[in-house]
Amino acid sequence: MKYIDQQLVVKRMNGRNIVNTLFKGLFLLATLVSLLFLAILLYRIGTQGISHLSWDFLNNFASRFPEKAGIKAALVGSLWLMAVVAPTSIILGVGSAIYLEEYAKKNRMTAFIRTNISNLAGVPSVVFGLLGLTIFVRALSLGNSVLAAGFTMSLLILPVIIVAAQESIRAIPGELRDASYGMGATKWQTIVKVILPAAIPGILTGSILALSRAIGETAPLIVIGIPVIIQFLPSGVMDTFTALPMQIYDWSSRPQQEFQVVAAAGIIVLMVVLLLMNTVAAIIRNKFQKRY
Amino acid sequence: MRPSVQEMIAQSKGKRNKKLIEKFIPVILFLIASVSVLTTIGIVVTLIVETITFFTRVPITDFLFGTTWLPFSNKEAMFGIWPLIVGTLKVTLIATIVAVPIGIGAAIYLSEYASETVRRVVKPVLEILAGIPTIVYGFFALTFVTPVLQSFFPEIKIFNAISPGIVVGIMIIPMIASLSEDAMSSVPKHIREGALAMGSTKFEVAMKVTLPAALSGIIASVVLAISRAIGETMIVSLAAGSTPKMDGDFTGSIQTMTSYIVQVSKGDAGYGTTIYYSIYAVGFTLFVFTMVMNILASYVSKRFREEY
Amino acid sequence: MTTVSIAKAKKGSNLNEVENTNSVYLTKQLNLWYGEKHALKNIDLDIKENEVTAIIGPSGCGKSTYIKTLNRMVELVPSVKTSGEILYRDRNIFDADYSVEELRTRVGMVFQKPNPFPKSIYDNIAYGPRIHGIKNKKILDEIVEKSLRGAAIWDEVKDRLTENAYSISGGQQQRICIARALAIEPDVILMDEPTSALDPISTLKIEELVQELKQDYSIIIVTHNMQQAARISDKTAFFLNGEVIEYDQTDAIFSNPSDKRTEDYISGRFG
Amino acid sequence: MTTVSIAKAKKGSNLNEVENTNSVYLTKQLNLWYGEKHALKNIDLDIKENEVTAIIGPSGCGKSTYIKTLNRMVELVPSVKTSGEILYRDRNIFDADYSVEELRTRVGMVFQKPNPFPKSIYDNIAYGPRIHGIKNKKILDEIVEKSLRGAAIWDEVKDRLTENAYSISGGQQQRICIARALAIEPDVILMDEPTSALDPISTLKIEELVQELKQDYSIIIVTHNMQQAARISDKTAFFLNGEVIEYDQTDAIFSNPSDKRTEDYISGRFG
Amino acid sequence: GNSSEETSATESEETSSQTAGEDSAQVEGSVSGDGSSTVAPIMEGIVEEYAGAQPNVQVTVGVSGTGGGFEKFIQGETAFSNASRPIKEEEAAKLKEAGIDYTEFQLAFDGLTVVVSKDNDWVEDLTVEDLKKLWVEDGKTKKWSDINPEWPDEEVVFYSPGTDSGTFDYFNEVILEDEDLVSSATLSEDDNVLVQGIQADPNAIGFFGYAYYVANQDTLKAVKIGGIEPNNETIESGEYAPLSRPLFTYASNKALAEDPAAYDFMKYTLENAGEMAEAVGYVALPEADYEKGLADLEALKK
Ligand SMILES: Nc1ncnc2c1ncn2[C@@H]1O[C@H](COP(=O)(O)OP(=O)(O)OP(=O)(O)O)[C@@H](O)[C@H]1O
Ligand SMILES: Nc1ncnc2c1ncn2[C@@H]1O[C@H](COP(=O)(O)OP(=O)(O)OP(=O)(O)O)[C@@H](O)[C@H]1O
Ligand SMILES: [Mg+2]
Ligand SMILES: [Mg+2]
Ligand SMILES: O=P([O-])([O-])[O-]
Repeated sequence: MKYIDQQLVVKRMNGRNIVNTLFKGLFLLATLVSLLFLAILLYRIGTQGISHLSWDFLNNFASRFPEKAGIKAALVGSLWLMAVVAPTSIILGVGSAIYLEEYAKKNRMTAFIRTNISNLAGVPSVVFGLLGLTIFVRALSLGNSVLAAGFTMSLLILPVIIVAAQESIRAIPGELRDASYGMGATKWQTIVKVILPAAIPGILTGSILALSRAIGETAPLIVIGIPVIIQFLPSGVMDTFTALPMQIYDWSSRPQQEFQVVAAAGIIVLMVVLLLMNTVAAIIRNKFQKRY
Repeated sequence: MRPSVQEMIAQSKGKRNKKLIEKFIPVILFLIASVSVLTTIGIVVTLIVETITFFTRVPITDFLFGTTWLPFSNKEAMFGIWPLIVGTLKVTLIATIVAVPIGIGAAIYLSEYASETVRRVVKPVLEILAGIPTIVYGFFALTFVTPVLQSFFPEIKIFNAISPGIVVGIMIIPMIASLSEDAMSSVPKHIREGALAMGSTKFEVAMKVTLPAALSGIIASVVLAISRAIGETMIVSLAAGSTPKMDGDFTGSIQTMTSYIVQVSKGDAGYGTTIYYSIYAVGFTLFVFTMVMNILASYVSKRFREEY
Repeated sequence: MTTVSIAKAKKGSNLNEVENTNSVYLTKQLNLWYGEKHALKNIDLDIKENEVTAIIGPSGCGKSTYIKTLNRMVELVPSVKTSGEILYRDRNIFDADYSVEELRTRVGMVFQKPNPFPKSIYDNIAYGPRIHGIKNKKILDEIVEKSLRGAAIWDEVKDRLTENAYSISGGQQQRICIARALAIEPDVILMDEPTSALDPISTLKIEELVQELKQDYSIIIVTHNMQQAARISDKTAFFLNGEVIEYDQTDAIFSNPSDKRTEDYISGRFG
Repeated sequence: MTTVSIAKAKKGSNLNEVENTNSVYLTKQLNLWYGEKHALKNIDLDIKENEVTAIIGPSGCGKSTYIKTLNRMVELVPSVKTSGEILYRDRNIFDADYSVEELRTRVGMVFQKPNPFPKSIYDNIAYGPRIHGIKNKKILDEIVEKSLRGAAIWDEVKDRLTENAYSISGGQQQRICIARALAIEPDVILMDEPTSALDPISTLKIEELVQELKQDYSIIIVTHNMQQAARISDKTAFFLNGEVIEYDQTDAIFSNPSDKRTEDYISGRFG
Repeated sequence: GNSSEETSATESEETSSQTAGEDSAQVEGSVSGDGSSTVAPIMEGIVEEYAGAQPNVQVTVGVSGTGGGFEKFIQGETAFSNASRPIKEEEAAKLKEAGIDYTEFQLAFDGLTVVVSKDNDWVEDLTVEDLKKLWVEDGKTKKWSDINPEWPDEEVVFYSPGTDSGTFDYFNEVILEDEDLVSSATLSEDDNVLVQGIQADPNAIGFFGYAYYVANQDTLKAVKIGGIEPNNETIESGEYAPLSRPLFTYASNKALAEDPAAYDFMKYTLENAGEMAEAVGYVALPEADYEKGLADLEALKK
C-alpha cells in the first residue's frame, strides 16, 4: 500500500514554497533591519560632527572654546592605552590559551579555569572598573596612569582573547602537530614553530576585535576616575592621560550647544579608529582563511 | 664532504636547554592562565570586603527584601535593591524582545539562505554594531530613538526604559546573530544535505533540522547576550534616567544597577559614606546576576547539545 | 560469505532475463562545470528501471558530481553550471518549471557518511512523510515500521525508536538513512559510496539490502570498491576525468572490458 | 605504466637475493589499548633493514596504530596503554630513558593526508634540521636541495622555494612531506597510506620513489590498496582486528596465502 | 552667549601673557586635581592658559564630581579638589584622620537657575515659598494652578540634577531644607539632558547651573526669584539670593608649601579665576575675595 500520494505532494508543494519564500523574506528583513540601524547610527554621527573635523581638531588640545577644542590628548592617550593593553592582554591571553589547549590535563583545576574564563567574559565592565580602582589605582599605587587603566582594560578583554586564541589553536589540524612531532620536535618547539604561526591570523583577528572593545569602553575609566582636563601628552606609562570616550563624554555634558558638535566629531574619530581596526581584522581573516 | 645530518644533530648543543625549557614553560603558562582566576578572586574580594562594610550599616535583609531604593533621602535612606533590579530587568526585557527575533532571523538568513559572499561581507559588518562604543549608543538612544518614540507615543518621557532597551537590543543583535550563525553553520553540511535530498524546502531544513540541532548554541548565545544587556552601563546611564522605581511602567524614568554605580562614581557621595559602600553591594549583586546567567549559558549549551 | 555468493547468483540470473527497456533516467550530452573546472563532459547514459547501476572510477573522476546532478543537489554549489539534458521519467529535470523539491521527493539519496538528523530514530524516519503533510500518528507509525523493515533494521531498533539516531553504530545509522529515504516511497534511490565508511559486516548487510530493494526501486550506486560493483550491480559505468569511458552489463565490464583504461583500472593499476 | 613493471621487476630480483638478516624493528608481544579498547593484540613482527614492508588490512584493524607505535606517536592519545617490547636497533623504545625526540629524529614519518606546514617550501624542508640546531644557511641550502632531489620533486619546485607549500598540488605536497622527512636523514621511514588522497599519476610517482628510497632507508608502509602492496613491497603483514594474521614475503602472501582470512581479504571479499 | 565669551577670551589671553611676564620664574613639575563637574569649565580654561604660561608644569584635572574629588583628595591622590559646595563634616574628619591639612579657596559664583520652557507663557516670577511648595514632596500631584489659580490646571513636570550632585545638594539645602524632593521628578546627572526635557514641555520646570541657562537662552526662560532675575550683576552682588552659590577649590597645604608647581598653579588660578568664570558662563567674585585668597596662599609659602 502506498502512503505517500504523489498527487498530493505536488499539490502541497506550492504552499510550502510560498512559506519558504515568505520566511526567507522575513529573515532577510531581520538582517536588513540590523544593517539599517547601523546605517542610521553612522549617518547621524557623520552629519552631526563632520563640520568640526579638521586637522586642527586632531592636533589641538581640549579647549574651553568649542571652535578651538581638539582631541589630541585623548587620541594620543587612547593610543598609549592600547600600547599597554595590546601586549599585556595578548601575552596573557595567548599564554593562557596555549596552556589550556596544549598543556592542561583534563582535571578539575582545568575545568575550573575554563568555567572561570567564560564567566569572566560576562562580568560587566563597571565591575572591572571597581576592581581596577581598588587593585591598580589604590593598592598598587599606580594612580591614574596609563598603566593602571591599561591593566584594567587588559583584564576586561582577557577572556575574549583567550577564547579567540583557544579557538584558532583548536582549528589547527592535528596533522600539522603530528608532522612536527614526527620530526622529533619537542612540544614547545611544535607550539612556537608550527602552532602559533598557523594560529596567528585567528589570534590577531580576535585580539583586534577585543582591543576595539577596549578602546571604546567608558564605564571603567569613569570608575577609575581618569582626568579629562589635560594639556599635555603622556610621555610614559606611569603618566596620567585621558582617553577618547572620556573626552567625548565630557564634551557632551557641556552646556554650550557647540560642544555637542565637538563631541560628535570626537565620536567620528573614535569610529574611524574602530572601523580601521575592524577592517584590519576582516582583511586578516579573509586573507589567511583556510590555508590548510 | 660535510658530516651527515644525523651527526650534526648529535653534535648540536642545546639538548639540555630543551629539557629545561620543556620543564619550565608549562609552569610559566600555568601561572599566566591563573591570571584570569586571580582576576575573579580579585573582583570577588574587592566587592565582598566593601559589601560587608555596607552590611554593617544597612541590614542585609533590608537590602535583599526592601522595595524602596532611596539612598539620597534626607530623612531616612533606604537601600532595598529591588527597584534597581526591576529597572535592570525592564531594560533587559525590551532588549531581548528586540534582539532575539532580529538576531536569530539574521542568523538563519546568513547561515541558510545567503551566499558565501554575502555572509562573508555581512557578518563582519554586523559585528561593527557590537564594537560601537556604548557611549555612542547612549547618545543615539537619548537624542534619536527617544524623540522618534515620543513622536509616536507622546506619553513617553525623555527618560524611559523603552528607548535604552531598544538600543541595548540593537547592541546585542550581532552577538546573537553571530554566535547563533556559528552554531547553525557548524551543523554538518551533510546533515543539511540529507534533509534537502528528501525534498525539503530551505525553510523546512532550517526549522526542522538546523535550528533544533543548533539549539544549545542559540540558547547559549541568547543567554550571553542577555547577560551583556544586564551589565550594560553607559546606554542606561544616559537614556534611562535615575529614578529607582518598582512598578510596571516602561515609559518613565527608571534606574538600573549599573547606572546607579556610574551615578555615584561621577557624583557627590563622600568617600566612606554608606552611599559609597552601596555601590559595591550593588556591584556585587550585578556580578552575581551575570555569573548566574553565564553558568546558565554553559549549562544550557552542555545539557541541550545534540550529538552528531 | 554466503551472502556474497547469493548476490552473485542473483546477478547471474539477472543476465538471463529479457533486457529491461524502461528508462528512469536518460542523460543526454550532460556537461557540468564548477566555475572553470569542467567536471562532467558529454555524459550520455541510459539508466533502466529496477536495476542496480554502479558507477565506478578513480577519485575525482566525477562520480559524486554525476549522481548529485540526478537530483539536482549539485546546484547547492553556487558556481555550478550545466548544459545538456537529464530526462527523469521523460521530463527534463532542468526545465524551469520543474520543482526540485518534487524531484527530490521522487528520488531518494543515501550519502557516503551516514547523516541521520540529530533526532530520535522515529523522527528521522517520519521526517519525510511529515514535511509532505502526513500528520496522522497511526499512519506515521506504520510508515516508520515499514521503512525500517525495508531497510532491514527494524529488529535491531524497534525497542529504541525514541533514542537519538547518533547513539547507534555507523552501519546501523546508514541503514536508518536508507530507511529514511524509503519512507517517502521514492522511485529511485541514489547511493554515493554508502559503505565506504563502514566495517565489513555492515557493508555486507547493506549490499544484501541493495539486492532486495532492487525489486521495488531503481538504484544507482557509486562505489570505489570494484568487487562491490561486481557483486551487486546489473550495469556498471566507468568514469574517468569526467567522461564515461565505458557503460555496459557489469559482467561484461569486469570480464571483458573494451577499453584499455577500464581494464587498467579494474585490475588495480591505478586509483 | 612502465614504472609498475620496473617496480615489479625489482621486487622479483629482490627475492633472488640472500635473505636479509639485519632487523631494524623487532616487535615482541606488543599489546595496545585505547582506554578499554584493545587495539593491538600480541603483535610479533621482525622488520628488516633496507626493505619495504607493507601493512595491509581492513579499516580499523590497527594498521595506523601499529605504525604510530613504532615512533611512539601513538602516545599523543592520552588514554593509550601498551605492554610488550619494540626493539629499535636492539634498544627497547619503551625504556624510561629513551628520548622520544631522539627516536623520532631517527625515524621519519609520512602521513595519509599531505600535511606540509603552512610555510614556504624551503622552510618546510629546513624545519627538521633547524629544530635540531642546524642554523648554517649554506648547509641548510644543501640539505633542502638534497632532500627535494631525494623526493624527486626538486625540478618541479626549485624556482618556487619561497612559495607557500599549500600553493602546489596534493601529489607535490606529499612529496614535499617525504622530502621533509628525508631532510633529517632518518634511518627508517614510516608511511601511513601516503597515496590514498592522491590521483593515479601522483600515486605512481610516489610508488617509484619508494622503490628508490629503499636503497638507503628501511620503509614501512600502510596501504589499503592491495595492488599497491603487491607492486612495491618486499614483505607484507596482514592485520585483522588488531592481530597479525599473516606476515611473509609479499609474493607468498598474494600468490599463496596460508590463512583463509588473508585470502578472503586480498580477493576483495571484504574491506 | 557667544560674542561675550569671545571678548572675555581675548581679555583672559592678555591677562595670562601679562601674568607670565610678571612671573617669569619658570617652574617644573606636575599637579593633579579632581572634583566638581560644575567647576570643570573654569578649570579647563585655566589649565589651557596655564599650559602656555608654564609649559613645563603638567596639570591634570579629573571630573569625578565634588564627592568623587574629595574621595581622591582624602586618599592623597590629588593636590587640590574642586567643589560646588563647601566640604562636609565627614569629609573634613576623614582628611584630618589622613593627616591632610587643606585650605579652602573660593573661585566664583554659580547662579542656580530655575528655568521653564520658552513655550511657558505664564510663569515669570516665583518666590522661595513657591519653589518649596512645588519641589517638596507632599504626597499630592502638583498642578500649576496650585500656585496661582490663573495658571493652567496642568500637572507640573519636574527636572532636577541627580541627587548625587553638588548642584542638587545646594538646592536641597536652601529650598528643600532636607525635605524629600518631589518623587515624580526626572533626575539626570547630565544637565544637557535636563535642558532637552524642559525646553520641549511647556509644563516643565527645572533647575541647574547658570551656565547651562546662558548656553540655552533661546529655548529656555529663567524664572525670577522674588523679582530678581539671575544675571552677572545680581549674582555677584548677592542680590540673587538664596540661589547663588560659591564654587571652591580645596588645596593641600603640604603640596602648596612643598611643591613650587602646585603653588604656582594655585596662584595662577586665583589670579585668573574671575575672568575665566565669566568667560564660561559663571560669575566672578568681588575682587577683594580673590585678594584674600592670594594672601592666604602667600601665607602658606615656606
Ligand atoms: N564544490 C566543488 N567546487 C569545485 N570543484 C569541485 C567541487 N566538488 C568537486 N569538484 C571537482 O570536481 C571533480 C569531480 O569531483 P567528484 O566529487 O564528483 O569526484 P568523485 O569521483 O566523487 O571522487 P571521490 O571518489 O573522491 O568521491 C574533482 O576534480 C573535484 O575536485
Ligand atoms: N584515538 C583513539 N581513541 C580510541 N580508539 C581509537 C583511537 N584511534 C583509533 N582507535 C580505534 O583503534 C582501532 C584501530 O584504529 P586504526 O586507526 O589503527 O585503524 P586502521 O587500520 O589504521 O584503519 P584505517 O584503514 O581506517 O586507517 C579502531 O577500532 C579505532 O576505532
Ligand atoms: Mg565522491
Ligand atoms: Mg589508518
Ligand atoms: O559635579 P558637581 O558639581 O555636581 O558635584
